[in-house]
Amino acid sequence: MMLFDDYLLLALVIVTALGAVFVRDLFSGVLTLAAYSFFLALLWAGLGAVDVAFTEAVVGAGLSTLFFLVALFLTSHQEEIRKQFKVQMMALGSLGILGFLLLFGSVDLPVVGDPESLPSKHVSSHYLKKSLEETDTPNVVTAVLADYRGFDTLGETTVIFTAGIACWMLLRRSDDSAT
Amino acid sequence: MTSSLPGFLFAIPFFAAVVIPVVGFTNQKFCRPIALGALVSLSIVSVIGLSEVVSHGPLSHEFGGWAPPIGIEWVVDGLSGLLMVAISIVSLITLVHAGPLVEKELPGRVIPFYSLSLLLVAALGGMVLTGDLFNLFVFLEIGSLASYVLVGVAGGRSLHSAFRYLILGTIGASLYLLGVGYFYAETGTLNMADLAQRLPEVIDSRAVLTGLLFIVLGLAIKMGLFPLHGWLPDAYTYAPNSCTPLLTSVVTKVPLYAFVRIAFWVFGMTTVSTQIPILVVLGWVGAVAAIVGAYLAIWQESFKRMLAYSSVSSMGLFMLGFSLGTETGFAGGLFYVLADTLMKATLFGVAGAAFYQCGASTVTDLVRLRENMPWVSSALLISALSMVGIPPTAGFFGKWHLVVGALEAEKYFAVAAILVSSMLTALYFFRMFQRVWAETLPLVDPHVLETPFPIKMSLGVLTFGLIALGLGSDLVMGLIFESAIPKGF
Amino acid sequence: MADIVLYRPHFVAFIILFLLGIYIMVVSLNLIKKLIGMYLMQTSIILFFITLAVKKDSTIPIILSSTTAVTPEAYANPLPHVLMLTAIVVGVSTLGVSLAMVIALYRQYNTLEEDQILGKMQ
Amino acid sequence: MIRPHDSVIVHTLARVFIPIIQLFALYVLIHGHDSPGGGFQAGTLFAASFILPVIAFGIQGSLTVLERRAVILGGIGILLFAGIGLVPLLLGEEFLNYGELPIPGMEASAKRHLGILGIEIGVTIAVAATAVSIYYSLRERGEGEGN
Repeated sequence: MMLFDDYLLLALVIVTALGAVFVRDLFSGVLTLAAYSFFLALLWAGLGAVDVAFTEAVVGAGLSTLFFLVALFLTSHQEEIRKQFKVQMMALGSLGILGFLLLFGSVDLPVVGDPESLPSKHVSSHYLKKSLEETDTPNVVTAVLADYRGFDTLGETTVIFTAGIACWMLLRRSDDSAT
Repeated sequence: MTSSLPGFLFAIPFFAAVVIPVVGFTNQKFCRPIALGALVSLSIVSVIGLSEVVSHGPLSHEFGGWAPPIGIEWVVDGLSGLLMVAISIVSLITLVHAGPLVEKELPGRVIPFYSLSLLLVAALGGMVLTGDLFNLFVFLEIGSLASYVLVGVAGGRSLHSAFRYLILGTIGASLYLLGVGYFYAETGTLNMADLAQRLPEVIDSRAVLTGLLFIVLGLAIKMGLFPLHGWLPDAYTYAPNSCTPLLTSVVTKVPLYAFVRIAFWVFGMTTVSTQIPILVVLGWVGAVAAIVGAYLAIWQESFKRMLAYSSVSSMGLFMLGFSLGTETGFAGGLFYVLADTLMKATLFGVAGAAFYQCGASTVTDLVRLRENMPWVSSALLISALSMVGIPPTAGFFGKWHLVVGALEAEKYFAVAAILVSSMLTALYFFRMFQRVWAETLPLVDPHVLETPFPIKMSLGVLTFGLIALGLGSDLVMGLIFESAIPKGF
Repeated sequence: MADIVLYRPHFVAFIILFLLGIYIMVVSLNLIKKLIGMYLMQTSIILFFITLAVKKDSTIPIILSSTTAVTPEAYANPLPHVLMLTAIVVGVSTLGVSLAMVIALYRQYNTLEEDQILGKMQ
Repeated sequence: MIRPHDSVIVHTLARVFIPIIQLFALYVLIHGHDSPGGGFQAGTLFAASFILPVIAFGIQGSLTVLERRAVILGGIGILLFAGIGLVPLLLGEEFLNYGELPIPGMEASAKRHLGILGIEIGVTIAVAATAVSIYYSLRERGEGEGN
């Protein structure tokens, strides 16, 4: 899996991420973010996570971008240009600590692609071996999502429902006379 | 022992929360009875659950019928049962209290208010009862989304503070998720009990250390532990009065519970005090938080902001208690969590009632309570005595056990921190009462409303609860010692 | 250090995206920019989890033949995929709520810059 | 502000794409068992098929009551999901244990297969309706402004 196209996609992902952050025009930023999502979806398809890639393409690149664009249409497009760019030392310092922790911990993480690593063996091998027999579902991701960890999925659907109620509560004022 | 009871602990508030908007669509009047009915039955079921735990040991529920490392399980044991009882009862009382306020403050948004409050209760229950790290993250996010919106719904400053809360809260949740990822990478499991068995083999791994640090950091943001409490004062000050009692009494306690569960049950006492000594650090952080929070509270003019800083101080005391490393300290910390849940619900309830009736929001304004609102001012008096730690209120016994625990552990800085923070607390409440009772009344507004019955009743019940918890502290401490203490002390 | 860059390119990308996201969330004064940072941070964590699921020479976790015994080494680990499906949905829900807050703030203060909002509050 | 686009190309393409998207969403939903996809993806695609005409043609008149309260349909989707899970709990088994659903003459694995399909339908309804509702909430303007 450690192919050339992985490096290429990772580079593209980082470049688009930087672009989305440093473009002044927020429209361009959001559209660059959509491109970023698509590159991520490609990356994940390449890494074998087809369901995640599909969801990222549909939800990340589609729905999130749509929400961003609607918000931009209703507000303003342009980020304020500030003369003096202040570097926040506190923020940079805490980022340095975080980055150090990430690098410090990374040494003992399993190597990418190692089939003998613990996450690939313990619980997940049960899912791979048994899901067809126990749930009659060839797509193991669906079996785990909807059955073995179906309760998480109920929680996840509830998260979206909570967001729906939340947006209703925050933004709709004039119409709530359903008595 | 497997049981279907934890399943009902999830199903009751969840179904009520989803049914409320569907039913409220036809008639808005149904919302409040459904919400209160659900919380009453939730309280009854959780009390039954706790009594079952005391008599028969922990109850577990395997969702989907899959045994733990494969599926997700919920566990009611002494600690989670106790917290579940506290959450369900306190949220019931605070929603009773919110009834008159919400119709005045949030007209036209009654349906989403009740729905979100119940989703919040369901999520807090889920975080308390779950035995799975990722499931905890999902419920953390449901609860967080609900509380961001309940903070921000009043618009203006409240909305801005809610946005900051959202940004910091999302960083906290992401750090937590990242920590879970590190644990998963090292052990291949997400179940807490399974993780507790597998962690000792890889405890020297740097990834486990980093993962634990990320989880503690993420949860510390969520619980508003000093110095990561940046979102807390504004959010508590500007949140609508109908939401603050629920938000301030339970929402920050549950991430604290998650930390306690991970540190003492998944890692175990010996690991977090010797191999990865985070307890030492957190003890000092707690001591500083207790003093600094109380000190900052003295200088606040707004009553709710003063209470917000006193929450920062209380969070420091809990952390101090849990990190003492003795049974008494742990039990005292837990008892103080329960007491503080009641105290914060009472105090913010008083703040809401005062603003509702006579527009009082600053400490000086509280003078108007004196003549017109005997219920509200006596609730204020008793909860303030409890905050300071005067017997026979619950706050006194909480602090007493904390001090005893600190003396047993021979950690004199902790004793000093508890005493100093109590003195500072006494100072700001004394200053408040001096203004309320010693100053002359500016002008009595004859048009002050009669305190609505739900507010009177809920404040009365909370105040009674504070004294009852104090008088029955031996019983509760016995329960804690018997079934809610982790192994390894 | 050099080892990490050479052998763990995904991890390096994850660190860059994660830190960039948090930095923008905390430091940027534009509310939409903050949310772009939030999106980067959330997706970077997904990247971290997905790399845990990779196995060399494996295929996607869909088991087509029911007769032969399944060798887990031949399929990618499905569990992180499931967790990250949840995380993506959680992310988009948080984004929806936060954009609703941004729109509501814009209605009241007519700006997306945090310092100007704070100024108008005084 | 968002206005309906008056280009012929946009209108025609929108008319062509809406049924295709819905058909694809159904395919994704039903084939979630043995190919990538499932409730969330299908729900988002359905939501897209309802949002696309709003972008292309604009909203005719004001929103209908149902459009304002699409989130209720989301609630019904979740109730379908959780209701399937509640049946085994009321029968004394575990929440969401589809293997114990009271369907006579079926093996546990077949029941689980069916249960997965059922909850995926619930998820699809919930996600589609809620996403549409969030979209409407976001684009609705403040009081008095109307559309």
